[in-house]
Amino acid sequence: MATDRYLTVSALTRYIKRKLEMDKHLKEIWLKAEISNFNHHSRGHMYFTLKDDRSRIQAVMFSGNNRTIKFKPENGMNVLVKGEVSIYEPQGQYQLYVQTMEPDGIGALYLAFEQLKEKLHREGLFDPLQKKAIPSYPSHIGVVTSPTGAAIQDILTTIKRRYPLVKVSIFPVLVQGEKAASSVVAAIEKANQLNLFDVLIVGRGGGSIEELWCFNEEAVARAIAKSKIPIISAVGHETDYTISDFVADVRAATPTGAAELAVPSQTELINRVNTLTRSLHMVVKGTVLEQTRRLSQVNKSYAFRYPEQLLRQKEQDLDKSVEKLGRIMTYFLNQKKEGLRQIRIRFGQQHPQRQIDQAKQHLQLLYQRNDRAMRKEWIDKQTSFNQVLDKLTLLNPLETMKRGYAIATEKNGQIIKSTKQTQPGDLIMVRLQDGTLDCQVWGIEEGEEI
Amino acid sequence: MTNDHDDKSAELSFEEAMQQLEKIVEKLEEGDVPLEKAINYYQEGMKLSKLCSEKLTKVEGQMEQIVNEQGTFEPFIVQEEE
Amino acid sequence: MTNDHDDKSAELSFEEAMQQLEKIVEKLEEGDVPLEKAINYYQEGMKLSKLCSEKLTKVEGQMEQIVNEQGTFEPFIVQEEE
Amino acid sequence: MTNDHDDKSAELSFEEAMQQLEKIVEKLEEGDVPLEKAINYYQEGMKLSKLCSEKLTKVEGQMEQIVNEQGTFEPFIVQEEE
Amino acid sequence: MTNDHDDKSAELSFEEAMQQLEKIVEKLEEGDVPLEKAINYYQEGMKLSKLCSEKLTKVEGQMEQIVNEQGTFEPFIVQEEE
Amino acid sequence: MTNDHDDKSAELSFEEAMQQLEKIVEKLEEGDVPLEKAINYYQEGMKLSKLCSEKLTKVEGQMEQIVNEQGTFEPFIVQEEE
Amino acid sequence: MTNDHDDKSAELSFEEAMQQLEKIVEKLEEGDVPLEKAINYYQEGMKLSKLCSEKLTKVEGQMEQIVNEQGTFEPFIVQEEE
Repeated sequence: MATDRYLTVSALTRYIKRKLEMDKHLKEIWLKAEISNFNHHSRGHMYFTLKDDRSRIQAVMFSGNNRTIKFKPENGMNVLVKGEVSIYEPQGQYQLYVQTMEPDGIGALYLAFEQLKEKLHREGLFDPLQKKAIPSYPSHIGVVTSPTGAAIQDILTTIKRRYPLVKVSIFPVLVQGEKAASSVVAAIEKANQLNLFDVLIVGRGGGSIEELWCFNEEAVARAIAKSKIPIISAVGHETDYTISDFVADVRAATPTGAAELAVPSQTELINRVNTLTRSLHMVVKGTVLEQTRRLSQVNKSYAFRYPEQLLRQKEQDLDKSVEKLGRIMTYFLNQKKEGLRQIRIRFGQQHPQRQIDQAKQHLQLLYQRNDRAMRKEWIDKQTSFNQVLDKLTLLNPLETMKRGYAIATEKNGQIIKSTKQTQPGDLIMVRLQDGTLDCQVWGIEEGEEI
Repeated sequence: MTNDHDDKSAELSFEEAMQQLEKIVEKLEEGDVPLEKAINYYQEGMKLSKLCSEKLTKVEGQMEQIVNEQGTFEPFIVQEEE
Repeated sequence: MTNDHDDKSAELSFEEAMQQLEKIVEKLEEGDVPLEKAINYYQEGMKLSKLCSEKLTKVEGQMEQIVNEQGTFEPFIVQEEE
Repeated sequence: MTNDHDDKSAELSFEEAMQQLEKIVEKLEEGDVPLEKAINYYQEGMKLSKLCSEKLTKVEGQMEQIVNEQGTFEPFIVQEEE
Repeated sequence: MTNDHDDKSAELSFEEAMQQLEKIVEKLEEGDVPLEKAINYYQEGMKLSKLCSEKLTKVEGQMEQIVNEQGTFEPFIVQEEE
Repeated sequence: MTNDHDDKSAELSFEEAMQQLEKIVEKLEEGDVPLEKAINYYQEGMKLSKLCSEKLTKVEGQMEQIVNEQGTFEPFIVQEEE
Repeated sequence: MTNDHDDKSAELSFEEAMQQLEKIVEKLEEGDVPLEKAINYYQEGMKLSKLCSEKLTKVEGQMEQIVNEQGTFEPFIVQEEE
């Protein structure tokens, strides 16, 4: 229930809208204002702000209305508009719904200016590539301006001061008013016909936009563009440009500036010549000096000044090689010698004398053994022989005869053991100790047997 | 030769002489000029310098002229501003 | 032969002579130049150095002469005007 | 035979002779050279070293001569200016 | 016979002689060499040793001779300059 | 017969002769050798020992001769070098 | 008969003779030998002993002869060495 007292925002907005729509004044408003925040929407509607020094209002001009306007609204443009004020509900914003729009008075000239500028620009008359160079040292200058007034005097004074070498011819023209444009065009054409000038200065002193207007005329612009002579434009103030300024080959802010651009300064020229001459001298002298230094550098080079150096290295190399050769060869020989010496030591240790001596000793021993063994053998045999001989001697059966026994034998050697073996008259042998007796038996005496 | 050269130089305008001098100095400043050429340039440059110098100092009092509608010249007297 | 050689050298510009000279010196400084070549290089180098030296002296003389011919070298003293 | 050998050696440059000499030294350093070959190498090496020495002496003489010939020219050394 | 032998030995190089000598020494060192053989070995060894020695002496002499022959060239003493 | 024997012995080496001698001596030393055999052995042993002795004498002679022949050999002295 | 016997004995070696002799001595020692036989034995023994004696003497002579024959060689007197 308590909420019944509260409105919705939409309700409030709608209420305000109704209130505004009931006001007849707001239904048909005429405004003089400047455009800003201009936005030509892609769907054709124009949205912008209209303002004066203190206030602003949002405005919209629907495509159905803006299709008929003869200029292109732009920011900063002063315009006269007719429309009604209403509310744009979604944002709760009041705005002016514009129905017609015209440029304001001064805004019309500006517009014409901009539009011509745009046109000529598109034609290429401002093309920097088309611009002719201003000669550095002109000998004859044409000045298209009013023969009276400060401008011509400024120009002449400046030229005289800077470059008295140049000739100046003046084309007196009207620089304001209806006939101004044709007068300027004619002068430019005449100057071109005369074909005497290195450069033209075209212009006048400053003034209001209306006073300067002839320099915004298309005819003047085209005459300037057509001119074979390079043209310096010198119109108005430093801040304002005219169409002529854009078309001219060079734009000077003031007539004095134009004169300065048209001619060099004699002082500067003298300085320039001096500078060039000095540079010439310095550069050439520098070249000579540099080359001298370069040569000197080369001459100073070690290899060049002390050519013996080239040899010294080689001499040292050679010495080294020779020395090395000698050293290596000596070393080589010594190694061979050492090898030989070593083997000789070993060889010396193998001297056969020792072998010989050993053999000798061995031989002597064998010799001695041989001799000894033989002698022993012989002595042994001798001894055993002696023993046997002794025994034999002892067993000698004839030994008893030494005591006087005798052995009688028959002539045939038969031992006579019995008397009966003999008869007297027999010849018998009787062996004694030291010989045998030849005997004859004389008688026999028989005895007792022993 | 000197005469020849002088004559030829005499035909040069101040502008041409200056330009030639500048070109010579430029070339020399660019470096890389062979020594023998450099001395030739030097000689040429010195001559041009003299020429320019003479032309600059020899000021002729030029008069301003008015070109009238017929395209003829009349001496110009500065009119006081109206 | 000396004449022959001189003639040939006479055709060399200063720069060419210098370049040859510098190359020779470089080679000599690098070391490693075969002995027989080294002596040739050296001889050639001496000749080139002499040639260059003469050319420089000649150019210096020419410069002096040109300056003398043109009289004062500094063309004019700028009159302070402004 | 000596002439023969000299002629053949005469064709060698100093560097070639030095190289051969070094090779010989290397071979001897390697050791495995038969004694009789070694002495031949040595002889060859000594000959080469003599050759080199003579070449050096000759070049030294040439150099001296060149210096004497050019003697008067005395290559200038720039007076330090800057 | 001596000549015969010398000739035959003359054909041996130093190294071959050394090798043979070494073989002989080895055999002798092994022992067990019959006396007559030992004496032959010894004799052979003596000959080889003498041969080697002579060869060395000869080569030494050659070296000296070579040095003396080249002697005149007397390797320069580098002049102290630097 | 002596010759015959000598020839036959000549074929014996010193070592073989010594071996035979040793055998003979051993046999004799064993005893029980028939007298005639013993004397033969003895004779043989004496002959062998004479042979050996001669061989030794000969060998010694050879040694002397070798030493005398090679006598000069006197081992060299390695030169101090490094 | 002597010859006969000698011949027969000549065929006996010293050792055979000694054996026979010893046998005879043994027989004689046995005693039972009739005188005649004993005398025979004895005679036989005497013969044998004479033979042995002669052999011994002969061998002695041979020994002497051998020594003398070989005598010239006179085995060295070993130099006392070790």
